[in-house]
Amino acid sequence: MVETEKKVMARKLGRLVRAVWIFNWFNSCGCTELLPVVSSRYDMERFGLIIVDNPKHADCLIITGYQTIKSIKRVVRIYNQMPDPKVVMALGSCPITGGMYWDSYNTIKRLSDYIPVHMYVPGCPPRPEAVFQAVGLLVEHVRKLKEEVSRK
Amino acid sequence: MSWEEIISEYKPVKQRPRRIWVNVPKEEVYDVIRKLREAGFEHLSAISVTDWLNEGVFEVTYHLWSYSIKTLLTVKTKIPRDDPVIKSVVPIYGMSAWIHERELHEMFGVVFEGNPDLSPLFLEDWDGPPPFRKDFNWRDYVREKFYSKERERDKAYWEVWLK
Amino acid sequence: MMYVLLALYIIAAPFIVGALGILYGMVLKGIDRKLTARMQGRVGPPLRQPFYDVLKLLEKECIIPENAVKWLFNAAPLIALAASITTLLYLPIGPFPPLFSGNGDLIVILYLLEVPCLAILAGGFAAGSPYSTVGSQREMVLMISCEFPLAAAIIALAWKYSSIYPGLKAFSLTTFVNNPIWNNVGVLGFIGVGILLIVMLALSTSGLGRLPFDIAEAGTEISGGMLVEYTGRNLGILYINDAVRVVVFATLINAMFFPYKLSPLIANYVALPLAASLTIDFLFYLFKVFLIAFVTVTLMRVAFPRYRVDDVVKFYWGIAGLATLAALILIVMDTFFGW
Amino acid sequence: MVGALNTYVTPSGFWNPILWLIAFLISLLLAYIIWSRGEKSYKKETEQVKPFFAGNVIESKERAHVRAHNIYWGFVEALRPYYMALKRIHTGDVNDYVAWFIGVTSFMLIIYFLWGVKP
Repeated sequence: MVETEKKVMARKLGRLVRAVWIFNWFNSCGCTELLPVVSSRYDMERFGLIIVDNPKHADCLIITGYQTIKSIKRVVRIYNQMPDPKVVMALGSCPITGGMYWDSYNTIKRLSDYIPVHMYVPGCPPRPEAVFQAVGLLVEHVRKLKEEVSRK
Repeated sequence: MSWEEIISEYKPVKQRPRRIWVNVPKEEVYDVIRKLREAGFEHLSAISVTDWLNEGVFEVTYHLWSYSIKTLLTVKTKIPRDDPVIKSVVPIYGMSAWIHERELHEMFGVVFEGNPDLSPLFLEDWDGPPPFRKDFNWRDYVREKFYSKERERDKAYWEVWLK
Repeated sequence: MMYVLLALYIIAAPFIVGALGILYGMVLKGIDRKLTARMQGRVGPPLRQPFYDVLKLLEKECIIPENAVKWLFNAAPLIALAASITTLLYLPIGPFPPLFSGNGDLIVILYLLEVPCLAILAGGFAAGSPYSTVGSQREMVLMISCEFPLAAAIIALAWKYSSIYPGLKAFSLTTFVNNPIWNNVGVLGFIGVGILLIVMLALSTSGLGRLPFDIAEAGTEISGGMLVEYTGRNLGILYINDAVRVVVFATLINAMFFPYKLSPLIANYVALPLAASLTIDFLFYLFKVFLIAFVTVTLMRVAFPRYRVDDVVKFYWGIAGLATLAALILIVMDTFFGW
Repeated sequence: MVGALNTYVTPSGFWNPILWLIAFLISLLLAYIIWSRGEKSYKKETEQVKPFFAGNVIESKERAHVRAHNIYWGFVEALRPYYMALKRIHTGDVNDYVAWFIGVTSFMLIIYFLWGVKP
């Protein structure tokens, strides 16, 4: 990466991390398991995360549950429609390796073959704490990036 | 013409107080269903197909329910497996029949004549044989389509399969 | 020389008032989100969250959809924010009279309240996406339905002033502020003005497009309504405009119904220099704006689900409309028969 | 120039349009300053500029247009008794309307002659 480009990316990600707006593509296990993340017990809003209702407002696309061949077309279109500094988080084992649908004829096996995935959160279903740890890792990565840029 | 007389000639089997099965030959099934519709069976709850591989036959079942008579009448008919063609009931029951027939066409390959649109419902751009058929070996299909021998990460799967 | 001063004043005024509106609006938005969370048993975001949101939005790509009318699509948020800031110029900020006190009355404010809605609506239509068109149509219905009680309430109060003080300008906010409405109404008038207050609070919720009446940006139904195609800095400007409008509506209601000052009360205990009394009044004004914003935005957002389009019309033309007419009759009886 | 700056005063209200316009333009400038600090670029010819349609594709611009024929559904639904009464009155043939017109005007004339303000 050219020096200035890295500095710009560090600044953009630095701002993104404090107010991540999530577009959720929750189906199958995601919807039932990931609601506590939003509700008052785990409350993701204390980190500035809110769920937005369309990809054009969102920065982070969370995909949980298996994707069929029909639905992955929509996922790719949704991913393309998101404005640029964007992050994709694959939750649960289904998007990572196909999960328990590894030998089903209708589901796709690896999400990363179709869209670039930045964070994998294993678990079938994934725990809410795992989601926060993933966001924590994103913050960690950005902090390291900023340090590296400021040191230069 | 009450519904008992309509199905009496086809020896109905009474499973339980409100469950009646009746086997109807392929040619007369359309007329029987139309008469049953007028006799009070307004609700087509489902159409399903069972694949009898060894007899080489598809068994198409129409589950009809009536609000007034409060009975579930299951009309069954057999069609040959190699060219599964049957008259569509969309003119009788309309859109509910259309959706069921569309799915059955996609999953079993049964052709419903007279159905306005038999396009795929769940499996978009599907290149394999109809998946619900008993002779469809889905393991091989998945292996070819999703897992390739060359890729490093798929080696583990191939060892499991070849063992 | 005088003109130079005048020109400087005119140029500086929007910046002062804009800064106040934007900063305090964002702080109010942060408090609103924190209180909503606390009321739902959640911890809630830090108070600085709206500033982080806007900073992030300014960093995002600003997508202009392909079949959009480019110039209108980009101009709509700017016009909306400009109109909101201009409205603040005509409103009394705490102890200070409106910066343009002699040059604009309630009718100008009434129209300036509608300009942001119209601008965003035009932007929604200009975006050319099905969701934003449906959202804009809903916003039109919302605006039509809440125009009637808003105008009726303001005219009712203005008529009251014109009948008590024939000399003063009826529609000028300074008359509203100098002689509060509650002091010179009888018993019936008191009830009438009380009804008008409740109607104005309900109107400010729909004017801001907040939860019970946010049919235009309904998140779950039409995924963002008019704001579907806005991203990046356009959305950031709309976010700021939304914050400023909270301050605008709260200041209007504060000026119309609660123009009281705290310093006279304290003055008879301890002698107050002018500066101290001004700051006390200003802080009291900020607190009143927070209270009004809390009632109209946070409470309504936590307590009510989203209404359907016809319920909104039924509420505003039915209940709020009749309530305003009843209040008008009560005020008329109060002035003529003096009960 | 100063003449234009005077405020138009009417018995109940007053307004100064030129000053209003200047203030509006300056606030527009303030909004533009904030707006210009944002990111300008976006990926022009990619999928990004397609209108959001829940992941599906809109074939043509005409399909993206939503007709406004049901925009007043809210009003008709909310004020149904009023609209039904209105519909009954609108019979469609002209002489009914003319009859209504004559009836109303004559009623107004009677009221005017009885209690109307003499010129």
